[in-house]
Amino acid sequence: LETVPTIKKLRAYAERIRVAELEKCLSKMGDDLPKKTRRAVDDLSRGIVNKILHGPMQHLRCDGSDSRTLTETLENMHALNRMFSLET
Amino acid sequence: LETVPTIKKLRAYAERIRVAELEKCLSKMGDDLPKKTRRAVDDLSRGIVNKILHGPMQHLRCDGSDSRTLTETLENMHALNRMFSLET
Amino acid sequence: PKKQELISHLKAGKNFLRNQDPEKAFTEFQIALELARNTKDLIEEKKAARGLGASLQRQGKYQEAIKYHNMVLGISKRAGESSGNTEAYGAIADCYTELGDLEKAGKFYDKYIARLED
Amino acid sequence: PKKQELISHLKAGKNFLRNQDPEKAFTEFQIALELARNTKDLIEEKKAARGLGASLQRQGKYQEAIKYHNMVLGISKRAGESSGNTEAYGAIADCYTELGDLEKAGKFYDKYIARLED
Repeated sequence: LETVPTIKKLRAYAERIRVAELEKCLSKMGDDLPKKTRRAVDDLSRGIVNKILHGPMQHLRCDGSDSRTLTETLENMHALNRMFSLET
Repeated sequence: LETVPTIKKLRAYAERIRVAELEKCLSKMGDDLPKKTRRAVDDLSRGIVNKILHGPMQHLRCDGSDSRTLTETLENMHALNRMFSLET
Repeated sequence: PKKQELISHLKAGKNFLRNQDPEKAFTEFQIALELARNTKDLIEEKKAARGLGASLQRQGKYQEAIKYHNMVLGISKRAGESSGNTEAYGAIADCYTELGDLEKAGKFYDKYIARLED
Repeated sequence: PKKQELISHLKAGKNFLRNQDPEKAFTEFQIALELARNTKDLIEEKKAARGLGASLQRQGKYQEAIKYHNMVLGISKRAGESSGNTEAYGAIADCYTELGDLEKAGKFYDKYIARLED
């Protein structure tokens, strides 16, 4: 459960990147985009973020039933906090 | 230096995701895409991946001049190996 | 014409959200929700519900935000298509985290994580 | 017409790469490189060089691959625009990693990492 706030922060971190890059992309593509294109680009941005986050997110939610898993999960959390500066 | 192969594997991991999602996106967008659009979408996919990877990559390359940094860098490496299944 | 009005309110709501004005965004999404319901447009109804949830979340009204994110899940069920569900599960979990209910947050993050690979 | 021929060879090269046929890809990119040089088209020349590097890398010819990835960096300098450089630095580092020269690989990864935020 201690890892839950990290999940929230990591999600927010990635979402900021996704939105910023998506807006950059849309501004390059001009205004009258077909809806299909707009949708495909949005799906692309979500697909990449979600698939990259899947592993780390999963490893923040090991159920902690044995101690090794719990220790590892906390180590994963600390590493993610460091690598994405999630505590500042 | 022990972390160098992890950088390579993490890059390859993210690149596989990027290419797969990009191809999905392009196939949805149809054939006669304007070059500008094609380029914007490619940049989007690279932008998201690069910006997400920046933190972890940096934390695999701390120069290890003091022992705390080296220990942490190795912990980051182990966590990344676990979270992205990079050793299999 | 109805549809165009609906879409322009959704767009206005999104712009207010982007410009850090969640109160005004909420009003726009409320009008959009009403219009979408009148025209039985499930896809736009879902977008309005998501917008309402996001607007409340930005105002720190987490309990109410959860209601609207749950509405997204309900609309998906009725529409038989699950777009936006991953995000809704994540948002509900974020709200529970803010409310300090980490147990519930964890349960919703699990649903969220299970959908990340789709 | 020249330009179209050039582009079709680049496309063919990419397709061979995608279909795990790096030898055939190499040939296509070679022709493309030649055509790009004749027409002094730096942008397409860069794409051809990158393709050649990737083709050799897939064949395990890392030393030669580095040559072409370096060519990408050289073309960027001549053209005064750095698109593709991040990727080239990363690819060169990957090659050195494969060759067991972790010291050099680290140096190129540092250049790669420094550009990830641009």
